[in-house]
Amino acid sequence: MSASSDVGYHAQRQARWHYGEVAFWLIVLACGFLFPTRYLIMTDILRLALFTMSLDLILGYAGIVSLGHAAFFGVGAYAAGLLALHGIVKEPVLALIVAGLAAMVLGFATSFLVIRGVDLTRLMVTLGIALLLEALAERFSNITGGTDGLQGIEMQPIFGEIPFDMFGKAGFFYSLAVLFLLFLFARRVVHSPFGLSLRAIKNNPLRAAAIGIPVNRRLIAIYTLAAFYAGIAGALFTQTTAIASLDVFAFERSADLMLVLVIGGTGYLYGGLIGAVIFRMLQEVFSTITPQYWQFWIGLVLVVIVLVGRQRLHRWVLYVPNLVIKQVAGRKAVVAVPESDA
Amino acid sequence: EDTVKVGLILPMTGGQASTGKQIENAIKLYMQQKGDTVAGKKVEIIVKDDAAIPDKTKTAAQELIVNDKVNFIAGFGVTPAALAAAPLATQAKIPEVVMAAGTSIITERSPYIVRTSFTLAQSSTIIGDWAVKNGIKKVATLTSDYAPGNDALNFFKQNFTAGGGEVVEEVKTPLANPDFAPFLQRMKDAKPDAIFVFVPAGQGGNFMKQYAERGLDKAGIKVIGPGDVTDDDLLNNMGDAVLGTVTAHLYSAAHPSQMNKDFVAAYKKAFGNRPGFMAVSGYDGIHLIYEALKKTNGDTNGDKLIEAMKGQKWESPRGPISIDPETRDIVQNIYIRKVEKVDGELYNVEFATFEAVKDLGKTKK
Amino acid sequence: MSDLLAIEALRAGYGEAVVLPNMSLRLAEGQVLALLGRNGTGKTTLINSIVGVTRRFSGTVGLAGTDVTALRPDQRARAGIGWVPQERNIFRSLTVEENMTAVAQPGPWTVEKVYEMFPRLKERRSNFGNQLSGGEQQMLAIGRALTLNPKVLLLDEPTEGLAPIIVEELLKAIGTITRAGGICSIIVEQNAQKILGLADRVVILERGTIVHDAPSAALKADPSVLERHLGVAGAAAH
Amino acid sequence: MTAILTNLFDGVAYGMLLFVLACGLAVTLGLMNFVNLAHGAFAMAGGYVCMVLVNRMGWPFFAALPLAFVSSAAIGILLERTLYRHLYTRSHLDQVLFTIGLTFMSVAAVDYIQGSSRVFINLPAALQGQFDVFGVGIGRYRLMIIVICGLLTIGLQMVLAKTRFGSRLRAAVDDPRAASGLGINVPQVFAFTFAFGCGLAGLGGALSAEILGLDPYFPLKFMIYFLIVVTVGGSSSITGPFLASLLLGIGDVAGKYYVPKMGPFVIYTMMIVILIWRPNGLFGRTAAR
Amino acid sequence: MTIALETQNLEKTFGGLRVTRDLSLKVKQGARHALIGPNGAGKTTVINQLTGVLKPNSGRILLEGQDITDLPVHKRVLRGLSRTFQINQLYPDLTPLETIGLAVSERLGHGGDWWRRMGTRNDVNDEIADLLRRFHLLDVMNEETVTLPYGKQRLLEIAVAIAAKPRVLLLDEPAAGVPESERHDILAVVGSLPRDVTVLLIEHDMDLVFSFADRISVLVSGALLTEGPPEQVARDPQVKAVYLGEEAVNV
Ligand SMILES: Nc1ncnc2c1ncn2[C@@H]1O[C@H](COP(=O)(O)OP(=O)(O)OP(=O)(O)O)[C@@H](O)[C@H]1O
Ligand SMILES: Nc1ncnc2c1ncn2[C@@H]1O[C@H](COP(=O)(O)OP(=O)(O)OP(=O)(O)O)[C@@H](O)[C@H]1O
Ligand SMILES: [Mg+2]
Ligand SMILES: [Mg+2]
Repeated sequence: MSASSDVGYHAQRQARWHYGEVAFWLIVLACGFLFPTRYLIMTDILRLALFTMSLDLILGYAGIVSLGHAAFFGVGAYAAGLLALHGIVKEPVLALIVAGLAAMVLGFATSFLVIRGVDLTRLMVTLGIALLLEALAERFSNITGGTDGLQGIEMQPIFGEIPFDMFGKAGFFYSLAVLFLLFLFARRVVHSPFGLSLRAIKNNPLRAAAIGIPVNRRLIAIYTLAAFYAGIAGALFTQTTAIASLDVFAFERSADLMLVLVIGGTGYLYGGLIGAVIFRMLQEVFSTITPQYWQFWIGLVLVVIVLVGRQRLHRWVLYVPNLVIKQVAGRKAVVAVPESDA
Repeated sequence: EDTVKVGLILPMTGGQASTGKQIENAIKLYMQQKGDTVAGKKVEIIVKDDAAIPDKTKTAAQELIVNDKVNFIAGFGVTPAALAAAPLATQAKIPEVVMAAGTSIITERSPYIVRTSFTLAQSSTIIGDWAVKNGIKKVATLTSDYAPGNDALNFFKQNFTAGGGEVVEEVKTPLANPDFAPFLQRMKDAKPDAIFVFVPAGQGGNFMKQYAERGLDKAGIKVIGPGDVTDDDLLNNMGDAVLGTVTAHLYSAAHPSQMNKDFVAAYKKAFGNRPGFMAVSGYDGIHLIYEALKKTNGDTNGDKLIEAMKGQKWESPRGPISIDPETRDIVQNIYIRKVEKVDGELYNVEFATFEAVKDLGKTKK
Repeated sequence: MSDLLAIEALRAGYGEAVVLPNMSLRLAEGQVLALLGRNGTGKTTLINSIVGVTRRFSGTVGLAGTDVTALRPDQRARAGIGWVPQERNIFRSLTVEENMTAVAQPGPWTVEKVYEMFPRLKERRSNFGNQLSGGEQQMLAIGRALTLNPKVLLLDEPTEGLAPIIVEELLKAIGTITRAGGICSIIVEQNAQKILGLADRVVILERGTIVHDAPSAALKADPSVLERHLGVAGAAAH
Repeated sequence: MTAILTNLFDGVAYGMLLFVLACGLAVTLGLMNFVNLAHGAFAMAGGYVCMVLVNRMGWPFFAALPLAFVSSAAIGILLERTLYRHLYTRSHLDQVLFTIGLTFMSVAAVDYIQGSSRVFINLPAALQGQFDVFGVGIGRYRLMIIVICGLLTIGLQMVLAKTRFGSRLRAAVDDPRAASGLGINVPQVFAFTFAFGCGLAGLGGALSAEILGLDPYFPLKFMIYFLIVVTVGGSSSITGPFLASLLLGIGDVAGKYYVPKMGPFVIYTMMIVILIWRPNGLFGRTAAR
Repeated sequence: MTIALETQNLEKTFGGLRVTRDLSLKVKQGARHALIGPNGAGKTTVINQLTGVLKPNSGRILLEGQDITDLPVHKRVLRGLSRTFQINQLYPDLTPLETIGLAVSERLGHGGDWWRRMGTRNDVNDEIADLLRRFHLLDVMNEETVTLPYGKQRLLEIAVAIAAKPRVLLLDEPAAGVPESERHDILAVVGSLPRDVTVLLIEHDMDLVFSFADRISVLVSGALLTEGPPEQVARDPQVKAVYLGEEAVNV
C-alpha cells in the first residue's frame, strides 16, 4: 500500500461504520417493538438523547461548555407549540424544521456572546441567557401562557397521515426517525475537515489559528448548528407531549443535560444516547422505589461513577458487547471509545 | 380484579415538596384510620413524583394509565400539572382528583376532573369583601407573578374596589424570590392601611420575617390575604410579627370542631407536625374516592365514578363541604381568621364564616 | 562522612515502567557533577527521583548522612534539596517575587541576592509567572531553587533558552556557589562542551544506567568518549 | 433621598449576604480551581446546625454561629480527606458530576432528617427590627451581616494577598507536583483551604437563613447565585467577588424597587453585560497565552 | 531585492513596559535571517505581533508589500506567514496524521468543508504522506500527540508550520529542548526548504545561528541594536558585551 493511500485509509478510520454501531441502532429499533407499553419513557429518552447530542457537538467536539442549552430547547418547544396552537404550520415535520430554525437564529445571535471568554464565563453567560429567556417567557404570558404554559395544543397527524396516539407509539417512531437522521448528519459533520478542525480548536486554539483555521467562525458555525439540534429536540418535546411550559427553559434541564452527557462520555456522539438511557433508567428505577428520596440514590450513583472513573466504567459496561462484537467482526472493533473531555 | 388503583402524582422533590408530602401523609393517615378496603376492593396507592414539572406529570399520568391501569389519577401540586393531565383523563375516561392546584379554570378542562382543594377566587374575593367592610380603605398588594398570584390579585381587587376600597400600590414579585426587602420598602413607602399578600406556601415565612424586620407592623400596616401566607405548616415558626394577620381561608388547624381536633391530634402523632390546608385537601380527596367507590359499589367505570362524586356532601376537618354537581368544584365555608397565640403556639383563629362558598371565578363568568 | 548525596541501588520510574534499574551515586560537598546522556536516557528521571516525584521501587536516597527515602517531596525540599525542573514549572499566577518567597527558606540566599545575580528579574519582579519570556522563566526557576538554600542543587538543563552571556555567568556562579557554600550540584546539560570547564566530574547515562563516571579533566583529554556515548564530539564538530 | 439611602443600605446588605454565601466558593473555585457545586450543601449544613442548636437546644445565636463554621469545616475536611482529594487532578466535568451528586445526596438526606418545610432560626430580640438614622431605616440584622462581611473580607484579603500562605496555596494550585518538589506540603495546604472554604459556607448558611430561609433545596436554589458572584467578580482575589456582590446586590435591590416589573431581569442582565465586557470577571486577571 | 516581511515603527507596551520600541525591521525575500538578543529583549513579542497573536500599539507590518497589521491570525497564515512556537503548541489528542491533515486542508481551502470526510481527497493525502515522510513521522502517524517523545513533537511542530506552505516562516527557538544529536535533523529540514521561502529564526544556540543565518539582527530592550552579516555581528563589541559574552563563535 502506498503511503498516500495508507494515509487516506487511516484518515477515514474513525468515519467508517463499525459493526457495533449498526448493532446499537438495531437494538434501539428493536426496543420499539419489544416494549410496546413503554413508548412514553422511551420517547423521553430519545428526545433527551437528541438534546444531549446537541450539547456534545459543542462541548465534546468544540470544547464550549454551556449551562444554558435549555434556551434553544425552550425556543424550539415554544415555537412548535405556538405553530400548532395557532395553526400556522399544521404539519408536524414542517413545524419541526421551522422551530429548529427559530432556535438556530437565536443560536447564531447569541454565539457572539459565547465565543468570548473562558470556560466559567461561557458557563455563566449561557446560563444567563437561558434564565433571561425564562423570565421573558414568564413576563409575556399573553403569548406564552406564563406559568400555566401553552394550553390546548393539538397535534395534526404526521404528513397528514399518522396521528399521535395516546400510547405514544407514533411519537416514538417519529422521534426515532428524527434522531437517526440528525445523528447521521452529525456523524458526517464531525468526521469532515470541519469537524476535525473543531477538535483542533478544543485542543489548542492558539495553534488552530496559527495553521489558518478561522477559529471564531468555526465556533459560531457549530454553536448555531447545535442550537438547531436543541431546537428540534425542544420541538419534538412539544409535539410528542402537547405541552410547552416555562420549565423548558429551566436551569435543571440544562444541568441534567450536562450530567447525561458526562455520564455517557463526550466527543463520540453516542455519549448522549448512552447517557440518556442510563440517566433516565436510573431516575425511573429509583423514583419508583422511593418517590421522595430518589435524588439521594442518583447522587450516590454520580459520586460512584466519578470515583470509579468513567473510563473504567465504560470498559466494564461495554465488556460483554465488545466481546460479542470481536467474535462477529473478527477484529478489534470497539463499540465506543469515549475520549477525554475538556 | 379486586384492587382499585389510585395513581397519586405529586411534587415529592423540588420547591413544592412539602405540598406533596402533606398530601401523601394525609392519605396514609386516612387509610390507616379507615382501612384499605372499600366496597370489597382493596385500594392501592401508587405515588409518582413529578417535581411540579408538567411534562413529568404528563408522562407519569400516561404511564400510570397505560401500564399500571389505574382507576383514578390524583394529586397535582400546581396548576400546570393538573392541566397537563386533563386531556389524558378525558381520553382514558377516568377521574382526575385535584388535591392542591387552585386556579379556577382547572375543572373546566375535562369533564373527569373534580377538585377537593379550593380555588383562589374563593378566599380572595371574601377577604376583599371583608376588608372594605372592616375599615380598610387603602391597600397595597404584593403577589407572586404567576397564574395563581394573578388570580388572587384580580379577584381581590374586583371585590375590594367594588366595595369602595382603593389599591394604592401593586407589586408583583418574581416566583423565585430570595429577598423581599425592596418590595416591602415600596409597600412601606406607599403607607397603606394593609397589604394584600399572596405568595406560594413556603415563602410565607420569608415574607412575614422581613415584614416585621422592616417595621411594617409597627407602622400599623396590617397583612391580609388568602391563607397561604399563614399556612399552618409554617406558621409557628414565623415569630410574633404575624400576630394580628387576617386571612380568609378554607382551613385552620385551630378549627374548633371535634373532628378537626381528632384529625390534628392523629396527624401530629403520626408525622410530628401540624397539618396544613394541603393535608386536609388530600384527606378529603381520598375520602371522596372512597365515597364514590362505595356509591358505585366498587364499579370502577370512570363515568359512574364521576357521577357518584358529583354532589357528594360531607363533614371534613375543615367544616362542611360538598362537590358542586355542575362544576365538579368544591363548595366550602371560607373563614376569616386572625393569627393569635394559643397555648404558646401561633394559630389562625377563626372569627367569621362565609358559608358554602362556590368558586366565584366560575359563577361570575 | 563528607558525602552530601548518597543514592544506593535506586530503582525508579513511572507507573509500571522502570527507567532507572539500579542507580548508585555519591556526591561530596563542593562537587559539581555534569549529567550527560542522549534524549530519554533517564537524566530527568534521576533528578526527579532525588526530588521524590517519581515512583520508587526500591533503594535509598541519603542526604547529608540521613536517609530521606521515606520523606515526601516537600519534606525533602525542606531538608535541603533545591530543584530546577526541566520544564521550569514557574507558578503562573504568582509574581516573580512570590514565586521565590512562597518557597524560600532561611539562609544566605535571599530574594535580594537572586536579584543581584539576575538583575533582569528585579525589573520584572511584579510580573506574573506567565508573563515572562522563556529565558526569564529559566532565571526565575534557578533563583527560586536558590532561595530554598539547598544543600544539594539539582539543575535540569538550566542553560536552555538563555543568552550565551548569561549562560557563561550562570555556570561560573554555580561553580562559586557550590564550592564556597559547602553544597553540591548536579547539572544536566545537552551541550557537553559548555560544561566540561565547570564540572568536577562527568556522569554519562545510557538507558538509565551509568556508563561513564570520571573526572571531567579525563574527558577533556579524550573526546572520543563523548563521541561514543553521545554521538557527537561536542560543538567542535561543525 | 431617604428612600435612596434605605435602598442603598438594603442593597449593600443583600450584596453582603450574597458575598458571605459565595466567598467560600471563591476560595475553592477561584483559588483552588476546584468546581465545588456542593458548596451550597455545606452552607445548608451550617444553617441547619445553627438552627438545631438555637431552636431546639436553646443555644444563644452568637454562640451557635461559630459552631456553624466549625461543623461545616469539619464535614469539609472529612470529605476532603476521603473523597475530594482524589478529584483535584480530574477534569472539571468530573468535578461537576461528583459535586452535583453530593448535592443531590445532601438534599435528600436533609429532607429525610429535617423534613421539607422551610425553617428559620430564632433570633435574639437585639437583632430584630430596624432603627432609624435620619429617617433611613437600618435593619439590625442586615447591619450585622454588613459588619461581619466587612471584617471577613478584610481578613481574607490579608491572608490571601499578604501572607505566604496565600502564595503557597496558589503555587500548589498552579502546579502541585512542582510545588511539592519545592517544599510545599500540598495536601495539607489543600485540606486546610478546603475546610476553610466549607467553614465559610457554613457561616454563610447560618447567617442567610434569616432572610432566605432554610430548606433542603437550599443548595440547588442558590447555586446559581454563588456562581454568578464568583464569575462576575473574577476568581483571582477575594475583593473581586466582594465588589461583585455589592454591585449585584445594589443593582438587584434598586431594580426591584424602582422597576419591579423588571425585577428578575436585573441580575442576569448585569451578569451577561459584565461578562461580555470583561470575560474574566471584573477583577479577573486576563489569562496570558 | 524584494522585501518579504517588514515592520515599520512597531511599538508594543505591556502596562508601562515598552517591549518593542520603534522597531523597523526588513527581511529580504529568500533570506535566512536570525533575530538574536538577550532574554526578555522582546523577540517572541515581535513574532507574536508579526503573526497577529498580539496587537501592536502602533506601527505597521507589511507582508510582501501588503499591510497585514489588522488581519487576524488565520488570515495571515493563508497569506503565507507561518510560525513555530517557542513552547510546542500541538493538539494533544490528535494524531500527527490529523494534525498535518488539518493544516493541509485548511491551506487548500477545504477546512470548512463539513460534508466530505477526511481522507477522501487524494491531493491532500499525497501531501500529508509526503510531509510525514520528510519529517520521519510516518511510523507514529496514528499515535496521539501527547504520547510522542519530545523530539518527535518538536518535529511535528515544525512540520505543521511547513504544511501551510509558507512563503515566510518564523521559527522561535526551534532547537529548544532538542538534543544535540537531533538538532541537525531539524536544521536539515529547514535548510531543505526552497530558496524562495524566507526564514526568520530566533535562537540562543549560537552554533546553530551562525551556521544557518546569512543575516543577523540584534534586538536589545525592544530596539534594534545592530544588523548585518554574521561575521560583522560576531565581531561587534556591543553585541559581545550585551549578548555573546566571551564565547568564541566560529563563523
Ligand atoms: N511521566 C512519564 N511517564 C512515563 N514515562 C516517562 C515519563 N517521563 C519520562 N518517561 C520515560 O522515561 C525515560 C527517561 O526519560 P527522562 O525524561 O528521564 O530522559 P532525559 O534523559 O531527561 O531526556 P531529555 O534529554 O529529553 O530530557 C524515557 O523513555 C521517557 O519516555
Ligand atoms: N503579557 C505580558 N505582560 C507583561 N509583560 C510581558 C508580557 N509578556 C511578555 N512580557 C515581558 O516582555 C518582555 C519581552 O518578552 P519576550 O517573550 O518577547 O522576550 P524574548 O526576547 O523572547 O526573550 P527570551 O529569549 O527569553 O525568550 C519580557 O521582559 C517579558 O517579561
Ligand atoms: Mg530531561
Ligand atoms: Mg522568547
